Amino acid sequence: MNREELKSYLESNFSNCQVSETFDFPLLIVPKEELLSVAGKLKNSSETLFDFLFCETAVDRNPNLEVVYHLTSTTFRHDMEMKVILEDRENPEVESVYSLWQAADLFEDEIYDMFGIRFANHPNLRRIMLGDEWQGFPLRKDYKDDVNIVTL
Amino acid sequence: MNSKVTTDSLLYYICALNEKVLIMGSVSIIVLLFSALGFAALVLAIGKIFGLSSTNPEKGQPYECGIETKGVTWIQFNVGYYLYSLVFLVFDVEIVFLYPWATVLKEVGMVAFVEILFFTLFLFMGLLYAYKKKALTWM
Amino acid sequence: MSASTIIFYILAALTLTFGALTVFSRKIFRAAVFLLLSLICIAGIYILMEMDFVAALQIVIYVGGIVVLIIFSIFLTQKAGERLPSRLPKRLLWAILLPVAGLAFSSWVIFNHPFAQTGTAPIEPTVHNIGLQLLNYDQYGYVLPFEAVSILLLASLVGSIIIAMKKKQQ
Amino acid sequence: MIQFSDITSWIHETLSGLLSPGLTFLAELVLAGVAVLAMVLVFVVIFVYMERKVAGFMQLRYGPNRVGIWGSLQVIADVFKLLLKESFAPDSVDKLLFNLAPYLVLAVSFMALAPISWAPGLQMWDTNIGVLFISAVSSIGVIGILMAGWSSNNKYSLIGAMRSGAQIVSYELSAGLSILAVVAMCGSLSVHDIIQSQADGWWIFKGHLPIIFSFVVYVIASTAECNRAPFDLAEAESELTAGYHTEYSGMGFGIFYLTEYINMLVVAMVASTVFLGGWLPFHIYGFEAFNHVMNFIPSWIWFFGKIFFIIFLIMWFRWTFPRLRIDQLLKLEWKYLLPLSIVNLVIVAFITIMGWHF
Amino acid sequence: MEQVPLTHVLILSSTLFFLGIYGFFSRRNLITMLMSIELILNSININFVAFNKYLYPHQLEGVFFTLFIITVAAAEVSLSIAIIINLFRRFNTIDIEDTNTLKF
Amino acid sequence: MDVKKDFLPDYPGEAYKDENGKTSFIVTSVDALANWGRSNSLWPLSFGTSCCAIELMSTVSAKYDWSRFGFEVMRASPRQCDLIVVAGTITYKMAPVLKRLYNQMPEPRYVIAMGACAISGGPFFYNSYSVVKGVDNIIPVDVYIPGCPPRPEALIHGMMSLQKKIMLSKAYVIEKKPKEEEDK
Amino acid sequence: MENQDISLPLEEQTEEFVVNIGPQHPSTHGVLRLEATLDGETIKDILPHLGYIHRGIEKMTESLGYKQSIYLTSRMDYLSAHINNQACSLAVEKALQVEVPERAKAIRIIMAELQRLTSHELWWGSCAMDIGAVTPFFLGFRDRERILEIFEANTGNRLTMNYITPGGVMQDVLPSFVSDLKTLLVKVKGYLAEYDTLITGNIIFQRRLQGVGVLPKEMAISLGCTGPTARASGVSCDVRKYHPYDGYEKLEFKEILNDGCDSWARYLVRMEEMRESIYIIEQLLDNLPEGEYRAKMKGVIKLPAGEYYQRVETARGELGVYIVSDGTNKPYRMKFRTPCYSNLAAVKPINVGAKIGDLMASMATIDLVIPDIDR
Amino acid sequence: MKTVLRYLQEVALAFRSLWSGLRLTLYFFTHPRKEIITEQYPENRTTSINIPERFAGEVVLTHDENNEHKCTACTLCEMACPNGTIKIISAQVETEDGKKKKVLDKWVYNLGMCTFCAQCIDACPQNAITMKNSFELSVYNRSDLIKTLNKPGSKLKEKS
Ligand code: SF4
Ligand code: SF4
Ligand code: SF4
Repeated sequence: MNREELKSYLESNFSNCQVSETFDFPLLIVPKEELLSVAGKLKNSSETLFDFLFCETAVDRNPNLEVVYHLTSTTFRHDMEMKVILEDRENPEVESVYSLWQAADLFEDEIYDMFGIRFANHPNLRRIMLGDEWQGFPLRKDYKDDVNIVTL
Repeated sequence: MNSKVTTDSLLYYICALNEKVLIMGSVSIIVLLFSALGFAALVLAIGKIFGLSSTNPEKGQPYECGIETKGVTWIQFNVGYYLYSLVFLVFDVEIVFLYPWATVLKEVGMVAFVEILFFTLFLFMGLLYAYKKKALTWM
Repeated sequence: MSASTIIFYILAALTLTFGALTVFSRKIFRAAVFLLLSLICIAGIYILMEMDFVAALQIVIYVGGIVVLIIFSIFLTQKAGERLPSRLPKRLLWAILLPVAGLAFSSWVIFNHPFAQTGTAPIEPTVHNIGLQLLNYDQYGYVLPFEAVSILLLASLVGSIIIAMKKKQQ
Repeated sequence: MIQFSDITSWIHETLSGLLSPGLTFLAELVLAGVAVLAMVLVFVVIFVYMERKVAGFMQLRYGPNRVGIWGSLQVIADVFKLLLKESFAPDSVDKLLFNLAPYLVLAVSFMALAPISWAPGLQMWDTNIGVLFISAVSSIGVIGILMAGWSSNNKYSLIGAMRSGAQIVSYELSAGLSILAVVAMCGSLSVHDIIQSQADGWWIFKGHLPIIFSFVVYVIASTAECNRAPFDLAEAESELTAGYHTEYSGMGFGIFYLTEYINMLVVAMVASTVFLGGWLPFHIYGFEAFNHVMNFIPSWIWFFGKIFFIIFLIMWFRWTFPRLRIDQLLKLEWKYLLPLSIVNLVIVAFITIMGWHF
Repeated sequence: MEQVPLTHVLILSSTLFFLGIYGFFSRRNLITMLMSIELILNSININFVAFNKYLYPHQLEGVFFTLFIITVAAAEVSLSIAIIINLFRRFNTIDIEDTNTLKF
Repeated sequence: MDVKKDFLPDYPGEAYKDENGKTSFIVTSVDALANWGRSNSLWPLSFGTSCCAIELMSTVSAKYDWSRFGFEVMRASPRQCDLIVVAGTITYKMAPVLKRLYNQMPEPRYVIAMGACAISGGPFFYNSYSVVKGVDNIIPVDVYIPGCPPRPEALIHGMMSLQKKIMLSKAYVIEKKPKEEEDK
Repeated sequence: MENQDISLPLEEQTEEFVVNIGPQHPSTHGVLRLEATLDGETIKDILPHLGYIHRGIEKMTESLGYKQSIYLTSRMDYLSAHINNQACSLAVEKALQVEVPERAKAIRIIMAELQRLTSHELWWGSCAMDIGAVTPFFLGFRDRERILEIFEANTGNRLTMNYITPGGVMQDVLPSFVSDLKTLLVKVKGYLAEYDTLITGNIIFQRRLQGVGVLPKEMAISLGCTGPTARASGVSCDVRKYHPYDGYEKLEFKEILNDGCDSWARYLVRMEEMRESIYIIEQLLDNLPEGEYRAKMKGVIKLPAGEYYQRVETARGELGVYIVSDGTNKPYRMKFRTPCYSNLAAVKPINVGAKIGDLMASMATIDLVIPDIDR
Repeated sequence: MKTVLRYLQEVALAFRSLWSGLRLTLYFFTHPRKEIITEQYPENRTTSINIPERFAGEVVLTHDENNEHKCTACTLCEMACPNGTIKIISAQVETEDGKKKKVLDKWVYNLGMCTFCAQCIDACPQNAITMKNSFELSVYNRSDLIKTLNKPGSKLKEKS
């Protein structure tokens, strides 16, 4: 499917999600609760077959946190972007997609480390980069560290 | 004293002088042993006496890529090698028996050959058996 | 006293010391190492007695084979750094009594028995002579034991492989 | 040429002029020990230098060339450095065994030198079990390595020691069998006799294919016994950092390093004695003029030349091949070398009895 | 060597023998017991060699006995180690007391 | 080694002096011998964290070949080496490791800070929350080699500077090097 | 598949113990720490610990401008510095819709492919070194050094180049560039033949790699592996083919695939890729377009608000640059999806059950660059 | 028989592959003149060393023969530098016609932090600074790396 087709496909199939597009990809904004079912459909439906999670990251849109999934299909070679918006800044939590794409293991570890977003049912969620002693989540916009950060 | 000794050797000479007192084998071994031990002691002592030294708590800990070790090292350890040394022991004994055999092979002739044929046959059977049982497959 | 006697007594003392350390040491790996040193000293005594071949045998088989095997099995079955548990008092009593009595008795025997040298023409115990006797069918020949050894070893190899590789039972 | 006897008698006379007979004897023993020590150390220094140069040239670079002429003092500088380097036993080790291990390995590799014949008449101990003694003594070394590895209380050391234990004992078998092939042909274990039996041609030339095969097996097996690449699993740097001597520092490590090279020396000496005719010159049967020229080259040059040839072979392997995995290494021994050398020995026995060798 | 009296050699061997006996009885660990047995066997070997050397120098009987004893010792060790390993695998201990109490 | 090579930096510390207060290169021959041995046989720890480590490897490699100076014996265990070349960024997570490695080295030991990261945090000096701003905050440094990464010749130059420093310092004193602040 | 069919003669489990491999370890190529749980020499579990070289690049970009951020990317995967720079520049150009001059594009591709060559050569040397052969390491560096000479002469840096900038390249290549390259490529081909004699054909080396570290295709996809690591498992994932950039669409080249799935396949894929890179460069050399080397850009770059994702194929796999811009001169969020981070995930599944020696072999063929993982 | 043959064949093949590797290293060993590529660095530093013109080793403020530089102290380079290597310290001086004017006092450059990215050179409108291909810069003290680039007494070059 090319980009337009994919977009219309998404619009027709995922009515409770919001569909838009970014510069590069069609974008599907998924409600937090339905993440796993939507992602499972995207991965397994024979029309899309998004079997390759090539990037998963988060963006801190103060005050919301967004988790961004970039998907591609090794069969059809189409890509899309999927987003989950988390409003709870203090205790953000979202379902892990590890059961669908094993690649999520490390990606989600990193997101947890950098943004403090917890992933439910993640096999081994840990502060992979900074270590357990580290205070705060550095990639959040409100991260302050007067000791280490020398600002320009 | 061995009659094959020729005189122009430093060590032979020393031994020959004291023929009555010592057997040569032990002398040479002892000389070598002591020179080795003495050398080792000497060089280690030089390091201790003249070398610099410093202490800090981390210096005494085992090195493991710069991370503290987890758990003890002296644990019960799964050695895949144990069966090898088992088989080795048996073969070692067999080979030791081959040494006297080899020295007289020429004199004894065909009999020795026949005997060794049997001997190695058993050796081979042992090896084959070890194979069959996968004792020599490293785990 | 000549040098060789001095060496003998030194070696004997070392043998006994290491032997004692072997049985007294509470760290099993150290015990194995002391056993090794004791065996080496015994090999030294053999060399002193001009039994070079036996000495070599001692080193090759005992040191190179048996001790290595023992060390490997220590790794496999033991927390080698641990101290061994202390002895049981009941057995300890026997363990001390029996050797002391035995030693007393045997030294009495040794000192009172006249050891008479027989024979006149000594054979040099060289490898060559050993080999000749080994492959000899005469009265003093050892060809049968020689072949028997190979069978014995085969049997022990097969046996130990069977035993060692027996699967764990539930 | 200077005769050794001249020197020795001169030494003896001067000494007995100065000292009482007993002291003379002791002094001479010390002298002898120092002489052997010096000889071995010089060899080792040359080997280390050679290793670095060979490595350099094979790797398209020069190797050491700043310290001394062509870097010849490089190894000496290393020795000075190591001598003055702090050598300590970490608190976590088993101190007794940790400190004992270097002594053991060094003593063992020294003792293996006893039956070696360096030149005509220059031999310490002409025993009737010569080569057997060497292989027997060098098999003690493995215990030293196991001791070092275990007592270090370090996981890398332990794994390295075990590996090298299994490896050394395994390869001892085929090393022994390949020496046996020559022993069977010449009928003696004595180093002196083995050399003399090659007066009309080295065994590697007159022993047909089986002896050449034995030679190859011996070189492979002894490389493995010395823990040299491609069989250097005990200290496989990319896996176990520094293997069984990870925790040794300063001269403690230096002794292990030294021992590695002494072992190589012993191995090379045995190989050149048994297969390449020791200090005997190269002769071609029935080519008198040539033989005559060869006789002019002093025997020690022949012997050292052969030693360096073997050492070069071992180094050449090291700088060419990748390392084997431990199971491949053991498979190589138990599946290929051992059966083949047993068969080889039977063939050799047959040849010997039939008198087919030259 | 001749100057060392035979009795001294025998004393050495018997002391070693009884050291081994002591170890054998006082130890609970199978491997240490095995090591004690090795000591015993070695003391016997010393005896054989010494007798051969001092009393029967025209024969090689003692040497051969030593040879075969060493051989048998090797066979014995390999078997007993195999048994020890097997025991260990079954009971997870090689303490003689513990293995006694567990019924075979 | 000729210590008077003009392209090496001036040695700032106290070169040792004889009774007349004159600077002399050789006070005692033992000192000189020890220093000669040490300076010509610097075995580095095979330690590198990032980009600069590649240049370190280039220096090992055939074109630049620091084995000419006898430095090629890279030991993987700190017990056997004399020198750490800190090649690359040191983060706060790595700092204890580096410190531990340094502590586990036997005396005498030397440190070279290679590259901007090791000297000051380099490109990651500002705005980075996890980079140590210079390894001299953790361990004392003997020679600094600027560059990002320094080219292999620069590393050899740094090594020669270290040789010069060793040659000019006392052999039997562990120099107390300034340590600016404790690491985190 | 030697590992698989070994039946274990001794079934007992002895105590497991934990060995740290890294952070200072000669064969993790940096400061990766693998916490391996071993039973004897068998690996029971591997837990990678990262962050020993985590430098906070993503945070830093948020306070630097776009231009200044680009130079940070060459410190990530420093063996593919050009390609990293290229990725960032492409993302910026895409957002600003700047047309890059043809000459600049060609130079970029040449540089990128040369970079791939150097990276693979270095990998080849260090891979062989991990297996235990030292000489190849020197050969690999010798050849790499030749290419570096060209880099150095043209870009002014050997390793962490900052040559490719938004709009083109920093400065024009030297006049002798083409002729230098032509002589170089002939040499490099000869070097590749040497590699084959020394290592590829070597039986020990083959046996060390064959059947070791098997990464099945499904697992490679699921783990998100890219680059040669994935292609050796038969996953077709070459960004240069599927999302061509900078004119790769006009060039003729194959995507190297191999179905072996093991370390040996990965080795072969990389060796083939070197030849393919040479082929690509040769196509461009003969008709290097003339003209500008850099489009005119403003001094301060401001991207229009929005999200941009640009991917390129580095020597290790797919590098994605994800930029979220809020319209100011600094990126709001910049995420680098680095190939090594995903490939690292493969380390655990392919090594559990293997031996320590195999771990090194499979690590060597996955070819991780640790700062690329940690950023 | 077949298995034996295959076994031997395996052995022969293995030896062949090993020998080809050995031959290559032997070739390297025996042809040092042709193959060795080592540069003898400290000796060749005045002769054959190859440091390309463009090599970025150090930022320098170019001075001409009258000890004049072109820097107007506009601090554009300071702003362009990603990691604050440059500090431009300017001074106010009064020109003859009484106007206050900013001139360069100190061009402070921290070599220990510079990453040689050439952003400053790109940014400088006056082309006052360039990269020098020097590389022998190691020092014993970190403070030695902080340099003042304008030479003492140097002046701004007058526009001609
Ligand atoms: S100084 Fe530069 S090249 Fe060196 S580690 Fe730091 S960023 Fe990398
Ligand atoms: S160097 Fe150039 S950019 Fe920097 S202050 Fe001077 S004139 Fe301005
Ligand atoms: S080269 Fe880069 S880091 Fe150095 S001063 Fe210029 S802008 Fe700053």
